[in-house]
Amino acid sequence: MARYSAFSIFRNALSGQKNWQRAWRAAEPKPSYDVIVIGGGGHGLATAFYLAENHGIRNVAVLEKGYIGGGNVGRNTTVIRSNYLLDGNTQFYEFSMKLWEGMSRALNFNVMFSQRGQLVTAHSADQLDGFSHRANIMRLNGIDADILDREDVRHLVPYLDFSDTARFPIHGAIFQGRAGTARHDAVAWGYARAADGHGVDIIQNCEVTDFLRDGDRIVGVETTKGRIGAGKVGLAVAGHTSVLGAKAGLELPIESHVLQAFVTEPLKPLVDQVVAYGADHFYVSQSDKGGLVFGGNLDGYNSYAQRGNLGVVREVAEAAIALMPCISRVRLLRHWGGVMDMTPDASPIICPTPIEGLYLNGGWCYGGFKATPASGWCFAHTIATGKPHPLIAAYGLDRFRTGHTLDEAGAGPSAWLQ
Amino acid sequence: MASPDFSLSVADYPLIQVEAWDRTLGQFESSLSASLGTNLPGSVGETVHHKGLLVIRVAPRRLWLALDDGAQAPALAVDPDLGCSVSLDEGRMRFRMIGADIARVLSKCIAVDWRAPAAAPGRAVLTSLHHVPVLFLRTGETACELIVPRSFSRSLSDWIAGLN
Amino acid sequence: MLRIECPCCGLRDHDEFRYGGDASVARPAHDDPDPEAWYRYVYIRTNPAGLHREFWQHVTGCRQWLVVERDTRNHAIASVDLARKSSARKSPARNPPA
Amino acid sequence: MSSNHKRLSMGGRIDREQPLEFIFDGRKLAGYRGDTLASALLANGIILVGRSFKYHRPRGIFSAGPEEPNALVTLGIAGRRQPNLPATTLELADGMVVESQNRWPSLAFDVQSVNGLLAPFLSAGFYYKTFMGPTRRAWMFYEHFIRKAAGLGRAGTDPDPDGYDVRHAFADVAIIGGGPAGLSAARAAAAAGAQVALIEQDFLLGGQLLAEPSDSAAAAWLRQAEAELESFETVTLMKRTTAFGTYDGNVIGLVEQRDPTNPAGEARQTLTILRARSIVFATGAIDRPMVFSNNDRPGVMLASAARTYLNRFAVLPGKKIIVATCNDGAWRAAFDLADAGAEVTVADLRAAPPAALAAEAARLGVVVRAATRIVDLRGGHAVSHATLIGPDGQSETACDLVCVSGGWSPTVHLTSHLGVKPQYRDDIGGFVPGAFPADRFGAGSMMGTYSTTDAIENGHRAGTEAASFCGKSAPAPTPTKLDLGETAAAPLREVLSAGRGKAFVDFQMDVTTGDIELAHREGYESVEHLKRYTTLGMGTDQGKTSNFPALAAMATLRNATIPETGATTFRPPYTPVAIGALAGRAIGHHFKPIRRTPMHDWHRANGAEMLEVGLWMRPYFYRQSGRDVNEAYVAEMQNVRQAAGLMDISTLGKIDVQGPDAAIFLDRVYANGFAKLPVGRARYGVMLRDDGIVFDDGTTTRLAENRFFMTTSTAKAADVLSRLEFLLDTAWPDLRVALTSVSDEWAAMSVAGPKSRAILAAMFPALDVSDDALPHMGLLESEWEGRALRILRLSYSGERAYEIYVGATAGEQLWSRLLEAGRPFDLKPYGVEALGALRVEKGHVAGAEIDGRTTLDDLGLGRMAGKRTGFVGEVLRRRPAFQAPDRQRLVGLECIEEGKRLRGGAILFLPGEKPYGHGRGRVTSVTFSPERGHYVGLALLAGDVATEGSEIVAVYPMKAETVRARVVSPVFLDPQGERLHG
Repeated sequence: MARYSAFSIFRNALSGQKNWQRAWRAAEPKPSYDVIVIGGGGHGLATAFYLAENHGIRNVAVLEKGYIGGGNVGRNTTVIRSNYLLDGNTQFYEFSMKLWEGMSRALNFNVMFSQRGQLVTAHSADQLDGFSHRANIMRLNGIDADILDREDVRHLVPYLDFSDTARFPIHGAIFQGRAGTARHDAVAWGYARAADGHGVDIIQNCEVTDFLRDGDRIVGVETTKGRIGAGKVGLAVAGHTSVLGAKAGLELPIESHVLQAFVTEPLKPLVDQVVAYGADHFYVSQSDKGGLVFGGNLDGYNSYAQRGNLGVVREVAEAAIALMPCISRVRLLRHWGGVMDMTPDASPIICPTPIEGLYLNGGWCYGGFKATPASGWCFAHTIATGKPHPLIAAYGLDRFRTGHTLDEAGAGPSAWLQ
Repeated sequence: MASPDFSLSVADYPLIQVEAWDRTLGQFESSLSASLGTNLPGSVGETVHHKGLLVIRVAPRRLWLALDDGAQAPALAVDPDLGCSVSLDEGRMRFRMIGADIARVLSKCIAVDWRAPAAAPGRAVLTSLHHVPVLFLRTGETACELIVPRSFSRSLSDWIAGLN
Repeated sequence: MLRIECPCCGLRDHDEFRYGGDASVARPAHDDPDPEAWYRYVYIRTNPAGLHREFWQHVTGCRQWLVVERDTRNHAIASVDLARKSSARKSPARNPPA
Repeated sequence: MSSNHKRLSMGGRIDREQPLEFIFDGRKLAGYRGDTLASALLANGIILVGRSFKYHRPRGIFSAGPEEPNALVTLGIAGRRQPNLPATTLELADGMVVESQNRWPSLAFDVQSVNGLLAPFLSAGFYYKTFMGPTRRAWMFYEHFIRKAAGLGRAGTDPDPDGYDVRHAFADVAIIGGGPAGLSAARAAAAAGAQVALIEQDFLLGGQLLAEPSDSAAAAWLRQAEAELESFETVTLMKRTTAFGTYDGNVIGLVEQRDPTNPAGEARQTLTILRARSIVFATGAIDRPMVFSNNDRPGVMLASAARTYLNRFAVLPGKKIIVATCNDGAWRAAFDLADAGAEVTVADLRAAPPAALAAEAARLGVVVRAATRIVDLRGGHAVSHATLIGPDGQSETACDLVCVSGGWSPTVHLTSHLGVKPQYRDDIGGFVPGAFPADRFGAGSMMGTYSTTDAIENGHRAGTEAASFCGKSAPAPTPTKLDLGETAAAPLREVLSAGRGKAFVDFQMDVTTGDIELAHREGYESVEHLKRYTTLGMGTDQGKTSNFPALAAMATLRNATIPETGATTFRPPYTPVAIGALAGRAIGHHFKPIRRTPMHDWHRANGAEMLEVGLWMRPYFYRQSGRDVNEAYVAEMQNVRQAAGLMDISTLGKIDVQGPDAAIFLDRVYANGFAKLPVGRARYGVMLRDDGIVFDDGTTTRLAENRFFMTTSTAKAADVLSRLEFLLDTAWPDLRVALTSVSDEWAAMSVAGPKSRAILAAMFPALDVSDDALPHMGLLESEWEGRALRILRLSYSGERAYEIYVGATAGEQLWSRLLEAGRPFDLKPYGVEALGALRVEKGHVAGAEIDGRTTLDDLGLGRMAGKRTGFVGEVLRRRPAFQAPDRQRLVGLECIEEGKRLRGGAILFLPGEKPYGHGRGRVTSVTFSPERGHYVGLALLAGDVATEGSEIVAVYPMKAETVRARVVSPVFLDPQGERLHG
């Protein structure tokens, strides 16, 4: 795998770009592998990379029913942060943040991780107290966090609504400087290229239609490209976890919901940080190409349709203007949807399943993109060793029976309220 | 379009709500219509106007009784085995809206098709204005009423006034 | 907007309604002591990519809870029924302890 | 350069009596009513109008519609500044101020055009392969410059001075597209008796007919069709309106531009949410560009666009014109241009173009070169020469306008917004809509039939079918014929090899055939990878002219068919939509409606600092109590403890619960029992969720055997009502219970303090408010000024207190009379902050403790449920996690360090423990306690260390503060409740 660098660009420029090689081989399935990872999104590809990189397991295939990066990793609003409150979440997302900070060099692929900071506005003293509690927990776990008062926010983000017609005046904000955004496609392609470099087969247009069993042990999969045997099978299919889980006989506390994302026309630099509105569901950042990328709430009903409805588009637009009135004239260029695998406590499920040979990585709700590296790292460890990685010990499937739920928002067991 | 030909007036709107239990709807309604001296609206959205009293069906087993200004309240005794009643004479206000441009102004408030049979004079539509539940009563060719919760009434009347 | 045909109020945008989630999970009787029955009712979902029986309440209208059958792949609604009518058909007899 | 020198003296659909002045890059120019900015610029001989996104190459006007990739301008100044507008769809208005964009210092001389020289280093995706070092945060350095270079126009940061409206509309049949097919469909549907909405994005109806000469049969047909539609009262013509998206339930999102000829009254833009029972899509087709070296020179234009500028706007864009095509349609542009006096050469790929066309060409002096195509163009700020390859080799021809047409691409975008993928048809070499459901129909060139005769016929049939779907099927007279002699198209299905220079596929995003080859070489072969790797189709035109050629190029590289290569997904909006238009009037104070209590005006007039609490406005504190909230709440608290305070509690959720089974119902929904509550008594109740976690709390009073008055928290009022209705409708339909929200029926105020009873007696001399008649948790019903009056002896503050409920219309009157009656007893109003402090002193839990993660036992309320069964949440509240010894339980904390204070959100550690991780618990609510003289607080602390009397350390890293505190009972005040019972 030729290394990417400024020199490689210079050398290839002189030869008319003729000598660039494929980023990943157009692999066809072998009869069997040590490990099959189902799902060619960020988590599946990262898992394959870390199986090879950390555990030396290279006889691995990633099976993707469409094209890699076509699922949620290619549809999200690219925000990366580690400002989680609960014991179990705080440590996991900070570990992911640390992996983000070294990702471009680890993969030799510029994922453009831009640490411009993320702030969430507070609109009452009580809300600011709640943010202070979160900031205290972050600081006590070695994570950078700041509490800003109204004037600090006005200095940092002057175009927000500080007028007296603001429906929910800004009282302050919580800020994490190391948070930011990354180029989502580059994460999928970067992990794919690096995994391929370790010998992992990345097989596109290969849909898993059933599981092969020996007794009650999973020993491979049936696909649109024929049978493929496997010592272990890892599920990393996000929104379609229930569909594949059912084929394996898994009963899961997951509902698939559509979360919309939006991008505006490309503009000269306007928004520097990731700015989230604490009085309603809205957050925005500006991509390097100049488009304002923003999102809001779930549409609020089960859906696999990867598209949302006009009601939510309007609610997000209303919240956008409530936070930053100057966005009013900026024009929406495109809106689409991802399929969020929502769990009753909005925390993920990564664990060996009760079915021998089958491992589960799902339940990512809103938090999937920022968790990509840590999810891959820990899922690879869990598959390689058969035991959950310490960082994901809290993410077992049995937590709902025992009551050890991790409900960050306290919204309760209705997936659409998370 | 110059400023629209349209007027809005606001007043209190006292109501009485009556509701039947699931299995005693028939009996309840026959005794109610007897004591009111009129038949009752058949389905949700229908209204009956009789001697200063407007009867509106707002749910399969729930009716609202509204008195015209100055009309006499009917003596109303509900048999507790058949259903119940609750006085709602403080919590709502009436926006009376009249004018040639009423349809266009209203189209910026609620999602009701002014031309549809369901919104014809004498009909009631339970819907929402900026996520606030309101009752739309079509009262004439270019006239209607919006019955809104008291705590939201000033905010909604400001919204409508802003449309001028 | 999803357009839901409320049996009482007619065709309405879905943001006049409140979603109530999966209607195919049978709620245990109010005095059912079996933790497994409550665990399955509160947490386990089939979450089909296809026809899904679900609850909606017409909160800004007649306030009735409805049971809607909708295809989660393209949002096409196959049927809408008053919850009272459809639930009356099967009252939640107490499940025998597992 | 005299203005309008390229304007023909006759013809066009412009109003020569209404000249309009506008400014472009500081130059004063003129056009006419009926011009677009693009036609006016062309009329004034302006070819160079923009600079491309990456290489900053000079660009000219390429189309005459929303598919324009090049001519993007910034309109207006200061707050009205609007970047990235296509000049081709901007209706000219008097006094317009327009600037070109993405160039510095000027269009003619743009410093960043140096990027053109760096082009070899700026191939697709170069930024993925570098900028990774030398330090970990290197990207932050490079990104700064990349962001500055990226982006087209600049948005302003001041709020938008213009207003927008959102409107709801309904129709039986919605027809999208006002061309021949759409007009014919509208006529048929209206004649059948349907309510019709005809939507057209242009300010004129006609679609492709507007490219026909303004004195032709087509123009006559158009005039007649429009007049006929205006005669139908049931047809709503919506011009200047773009259907930007179709959504579930045949909901269509429309944006209406304000008519610049009479701007008064209407908002700048109106979002119309149109709910249609059936839709006819007649959105036409877009001319397909041809790909060859330097095909992006200013002066290269789609053939249909050139014909539109000539016949609609009476502008002859060039004198020496080459029309490069592979089908018959473009020949008619050549004939009209020649007719207008230009020297025209037609280069047709086909070896033998139809004889009739060759004959007409000869008649008009048009030079025809068969089996010939353009391979390269020359020219700086405007095209000057074209290199052609034909049977007799390569030759160069001078030209000042090049018209290209590779056949038609149907505009299928709106039909695929609901996920039905377009289908490829090899016979027309293009994508047509996928299968239509029963309530959707299509007609015209969008369906791949490119003749006007077919468009009119199919439109008529589609309109009739759409109307009959809505049950309207009166017979419609057959439409008037119009035959423009169009013949079959032979579309371009692949991208032919071009000359040495850059051959552009996506003009706006500067994507060349070389970039597509690179993407293929590196494995980014799926059409979605191609798009994301090269940024093809990500511009403001969303690839309207580039999608097909790119697909064709990739299919050739993969030697796959076009359908095998796939098609990208079309997403709303069809053309960009201002976010302001989506929000309408829900901005500023109207972002969310405001709820006001009956005493709202009194509070504002009497020094209350108001606070947003959900949608409500509530008094936070009264300014006369102190300079700021911290000073005020202590004063207000002390007045309640020592004399009496009056608090507006009208925001509480209030539910009337009636019915023979009401008591059984309450027994099931509350964790504590209610069936045996005596009539005339109230009880504090807690509701759990099905998972055993606390949902909400409040007091419920038994008014009669089968009637209760339930109050809920302000925040959860709507959720509780819906939840209770859910249980009745879906789980327990046999229970005869009626629930009614009565939140707005009652004004409610709490008078609390030692002197509260005296005040009550002074206020209501006729009522017996003695402790016997009105004991703690007792109810007294009466009347006041002719309205219902209820007095409930309930206390949240821990003092003797009475909640007074009166009909909302009498709320303010009772409130002010009560304050007057209470003046001798020092009765003063108090706000939300003081109430919060009072309840902390009394150990009452509130939102900070009921945070959606705590159980009854966590909050020290386990005894309320005791051994009861059969209530919501009963079973799952016994799950192992909730019984764990280190489960965090409610405790009281007392600050024991002189001069320090406790804070909400502090994390608790045992003395000596290293402050790292999540600690043993946290402080949830605090207050200064005048009673105790120091700060006290409620906290959730791990049960195994929560022994009363022990010491704990509260760590608050955000203020680098560590405070020692003692664990005590959460009830700091009057644990025996003597003040309540008195």
